[in-house]
Amino acid sequence: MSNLIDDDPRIIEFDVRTDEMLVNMGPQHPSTHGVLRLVLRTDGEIVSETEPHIGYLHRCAEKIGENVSPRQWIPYTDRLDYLAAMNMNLGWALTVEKLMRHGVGEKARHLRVLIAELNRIASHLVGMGAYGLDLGTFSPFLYAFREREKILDLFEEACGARLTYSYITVGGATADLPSGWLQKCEAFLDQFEPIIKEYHALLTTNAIFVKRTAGVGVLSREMAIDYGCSGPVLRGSGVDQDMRRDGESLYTGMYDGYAFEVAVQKDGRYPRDHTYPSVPKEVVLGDCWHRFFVRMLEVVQSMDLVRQSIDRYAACREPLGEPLKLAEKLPVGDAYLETEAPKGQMGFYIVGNGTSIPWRVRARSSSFSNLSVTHELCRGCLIADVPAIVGSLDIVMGEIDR
Amino acid sequence: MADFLIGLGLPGWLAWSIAALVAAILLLNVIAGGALVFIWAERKIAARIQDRLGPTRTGGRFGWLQSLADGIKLLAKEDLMPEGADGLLFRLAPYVSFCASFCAFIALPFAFDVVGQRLNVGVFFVVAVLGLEVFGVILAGYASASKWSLFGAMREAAQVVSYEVPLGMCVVVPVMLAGTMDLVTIAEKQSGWMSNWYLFHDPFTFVIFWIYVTCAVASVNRAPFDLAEAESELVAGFHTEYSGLRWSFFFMAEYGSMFLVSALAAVLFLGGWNGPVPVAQLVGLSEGTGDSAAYFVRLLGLANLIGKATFGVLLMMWVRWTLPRLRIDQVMTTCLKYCTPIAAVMFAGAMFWQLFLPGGLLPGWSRPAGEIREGWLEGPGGLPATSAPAVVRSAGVAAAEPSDSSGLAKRSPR
Amino acid sequence: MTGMLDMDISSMTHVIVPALATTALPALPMAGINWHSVLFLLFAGLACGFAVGVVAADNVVRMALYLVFSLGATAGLFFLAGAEFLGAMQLMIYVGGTLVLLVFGVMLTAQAPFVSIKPSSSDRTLAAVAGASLLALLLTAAFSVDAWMAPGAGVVPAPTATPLGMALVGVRVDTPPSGSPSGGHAGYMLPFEIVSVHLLVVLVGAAYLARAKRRRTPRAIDAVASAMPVEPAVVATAAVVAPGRPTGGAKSALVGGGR
Amino acid sequence: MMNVSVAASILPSGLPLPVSFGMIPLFAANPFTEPVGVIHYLIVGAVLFTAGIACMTLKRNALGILMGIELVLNGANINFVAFSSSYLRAEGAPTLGLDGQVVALFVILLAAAEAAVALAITLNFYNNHATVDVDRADDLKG
Repeated sequence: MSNLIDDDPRIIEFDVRTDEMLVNMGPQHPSTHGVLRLVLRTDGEIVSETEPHIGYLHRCAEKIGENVSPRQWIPYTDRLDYLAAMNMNLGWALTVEKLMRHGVGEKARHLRVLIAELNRIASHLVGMGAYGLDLGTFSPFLYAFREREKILDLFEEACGARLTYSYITVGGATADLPSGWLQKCEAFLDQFEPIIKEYHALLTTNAIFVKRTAGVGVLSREMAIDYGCSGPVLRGSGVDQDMRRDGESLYTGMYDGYAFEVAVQKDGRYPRDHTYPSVPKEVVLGDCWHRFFVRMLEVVQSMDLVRQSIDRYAACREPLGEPLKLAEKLPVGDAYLETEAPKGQMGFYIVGNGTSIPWRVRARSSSFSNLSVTHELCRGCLIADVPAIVGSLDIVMGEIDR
Repeated sequence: MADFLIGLGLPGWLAWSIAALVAAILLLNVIAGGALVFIWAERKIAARIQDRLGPTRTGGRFGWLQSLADGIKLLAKEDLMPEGADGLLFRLAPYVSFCASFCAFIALPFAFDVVGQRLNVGVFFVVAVLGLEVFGVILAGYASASKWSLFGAMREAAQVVSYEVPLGMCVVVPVMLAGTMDLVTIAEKQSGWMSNWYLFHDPFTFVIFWIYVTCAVASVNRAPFDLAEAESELVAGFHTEYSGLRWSFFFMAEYGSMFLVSALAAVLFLGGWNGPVPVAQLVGLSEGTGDSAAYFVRLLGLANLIGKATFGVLLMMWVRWTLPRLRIDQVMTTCLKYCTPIAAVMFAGAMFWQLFLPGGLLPGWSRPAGEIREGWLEGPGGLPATSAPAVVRSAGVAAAEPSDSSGLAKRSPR
Repeated sequence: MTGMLDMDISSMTHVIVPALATTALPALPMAGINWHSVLFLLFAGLACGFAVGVVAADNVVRMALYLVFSLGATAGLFFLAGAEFLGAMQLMIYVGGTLVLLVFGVMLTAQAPFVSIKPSSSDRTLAAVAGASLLALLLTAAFSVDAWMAPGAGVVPAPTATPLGMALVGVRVDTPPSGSPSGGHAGYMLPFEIVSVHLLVVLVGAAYLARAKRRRTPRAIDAVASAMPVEPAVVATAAVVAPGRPTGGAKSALVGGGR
Repeated sequence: MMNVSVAASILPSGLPLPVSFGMIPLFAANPFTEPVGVIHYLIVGAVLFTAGIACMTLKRNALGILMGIELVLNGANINFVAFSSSYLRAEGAPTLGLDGQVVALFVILLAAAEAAVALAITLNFYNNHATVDVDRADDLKG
């Protein structure tokens, strides 16, 4: 009898069909990072359509960029990706220096690598802690913030601020590192090394965490490239691409002489997986777990980079270069440079017209394109998976809404 | 109690009603006091797990007045009701779920004779009433007129109803071992050394205990199974719209049933009021007599049971702050694909163990397992041999020795 | 207060009288108030009151709630009559199982227009007359037999859990042996097995039946659902409004987010 | 008992009643002290049964009818329990004994099965016709 029903094309058979509902998740939802509003079309528990609504955090940063000189725009770059402000400053500073063809001394170069990688560690720690929150466990969040506080203390000593630093400016940095800072940074790295294993025990190899993330929100290589994803989201899908190695010569020049491998799974193996727990078997390349694991690898990678930059920075004797003058005239022309921010490729574009005020300023946000993937990933998943997927993309609304 | 009041010259019925009310108030205070302590304990344990201090300012160094502060805050908070809410159901829901968890405390034996009401169907009654808590949740979810709370309510209802199946199976094993559903008799049978506890009776019961713990955590909606108030997805599940006193009733119901479920585990598997070492028997005191020594022994028994139940609750808190949350379908698969089959196999195993190895492997298990099944059948092996006409206690005789299987109570080694 | 609360006070004092647990109380209640009768009145009042409530209520969710309290009070009546295993069974299977199933059904179908379908007043009077006459018929029948009129003798019933269990597996322990191995009345082994198999078959059938098998031609509800763009600028018609109250949360969510 | 008096007034006085209602000895005395007999349970059972029948006739919502059925079954259960309890009967009066309770047990079990099937039908009906109003279920009408 049952095959009669199956053969009859007119009858579609599936579970009890409740009525479709339009459900609002956000903008004040506790799990979306910042003010993101997701409109979900759900049928019972199954999500059939996701539409992110953004713009709640828009502050016209780029329009203001057309009224202030490049150095005065540095504080606005802090507030784009407020979790990795140093990397944003670095991106803007490099773009302006590219426009003005103004080189930077060795000491400033190594200082910039040191500070940028330290800020990447802090940003990934927040990403890891908040992701634990999305999946329901509260403790990793506090462990992550405990370590991040120590990094913020170091930054506070260096530039006086804990979140929006405006430390790296066009032509170097506002001030040199205080004496004894390098030893403190070294001490932090030494005590941070063993703690990474705690995070793996808490989350990466936790059976329930693996169950909630393995095979959820699988982003294929082609879709990742098509949607312009970048950073850990791209590398989580197995695409071997890192701006610090594949970027423009001006940016990769900062990193020459540094030994580092891109944290991506090549032919089934991660570069440094000997010190890391093995990849669980039910994990699929490109799912939430891999994006999380890539971020954890990058934290260790950044620690190596910081150690190397400390040695090189200490070796340079000459004083730090003077930053650009406020009223410096900008040459006519434009410049666009992409850097590897913790969330992905952060591009800055400037058009000079001979005066000291740029004619046009534009920031290309990595989280913006990463967020565009949510509809593809959340289709057909359960409501409980939506925060898991959005959390694994690690988006920051400041950067998206600018 | 009632005789004491009759002695004071109160009319009979007034004495009895006062005695009943005093017993009810005492039980209510078990939940209220428990909730007070557990709120404070949860904050402290969560703090310790997260490498911080927890409340330290309210009431002295350890912040033990924190629960009182919470209580006052909840009392002072305004009881909001959403505009589209269904008035009657919205107000009724917290009381329904609180009554359900309070109701089950009646049959729980705290010490030898310290029990609200000695029910012959004690275990069955407790499990039945625990199932009623789901009504409060469904009503709350439906009445607060918001999609999110409805999601939370439907999820929780599905979870609690489906976890009752394995919970029921796990509860039946100790009932089978003791031969009766009367909680007091089950606890009495586990008196003596720790080896007499049903936990160590046979390997199957040991596994059943851990399945019971899982299902209990799930049916009380705690830790990895707390779908209903999954902050990350459903804001706060079914009690999103509640605030103030109504919300605290849901809170009390949760802590009440947490304590109840772990106390039930203590009675069924961990020997109820019998401590690991039978101090009272070694010293020669007995619970049966009415003198002050018996009072002290019962107090010791009370401490034992509350200690075990508190250990269970602390275990739930510890699990809550370390593990992430499971998804609704994973919760269902763990129930249907793991808990229920394993419980069924272990139940069958315990049954055959009871049949073929009544004496058990442990030498300490002296009692002949073919106990009198509540005094109904006195066949040779105790098991109702179908061939030999079973000598039956006629209904009349039973009337004289009413409900408790006193045959057992008096003979147990005291 | 809710039926549940009264029930727990009752189950505290109800068995004091019939079960005579520990204290040596005389079988019959002491002079003065007969607690068994007081509690019976309480539960009977609750059961009948909420049963009439079920008939009177229009909102289907309230009907379900009143039914829960009515059957809860009935469980209390079972306890009072000494059938404590049956009372616990009623609580667990009937109220905790069947009615939860019913409430699930109510939740799934309680869309706004169907929550309270008011019967016309003529139906109400017709039902009232039919009900009253049926009740009168039953009561006359009940009063006609004198044996039933006598008040209870207060013979304390023995605990029923184990005898019931034994009866279900075929060994009648509660009636005096009359030679036959099963002791007089036949046990209930066969019906017990038949009911268990029956339950399995019915539930599997119900699960299969509940799976929605719909025709390819879309229903009215599909047309509206698919026509509506995800951007909720257009207020959806009632058919697709989320389950819940006709007004309140669901509607505001659809009428544009920024409000 | 309210219903009894209502019934008495509605019935045309001319009808030869088998028994006059004035003869109710039950609650002449103080209801709180008289022990409870079988008749009290029968009254409650009758009221529940009647409420069930009225609910089934009155409700247009399929689930309302289902609730009516539940009430009817419970009315029957109460009678079974009343006759099986030795506490309610006079000394030595023949009681149903355990059989009454076993039958009530089977009623509860089968009511669960019946409710499951009825709900499945209702949901199926709801999914196919987008309504649970039984008055609109007239596809088979001529």
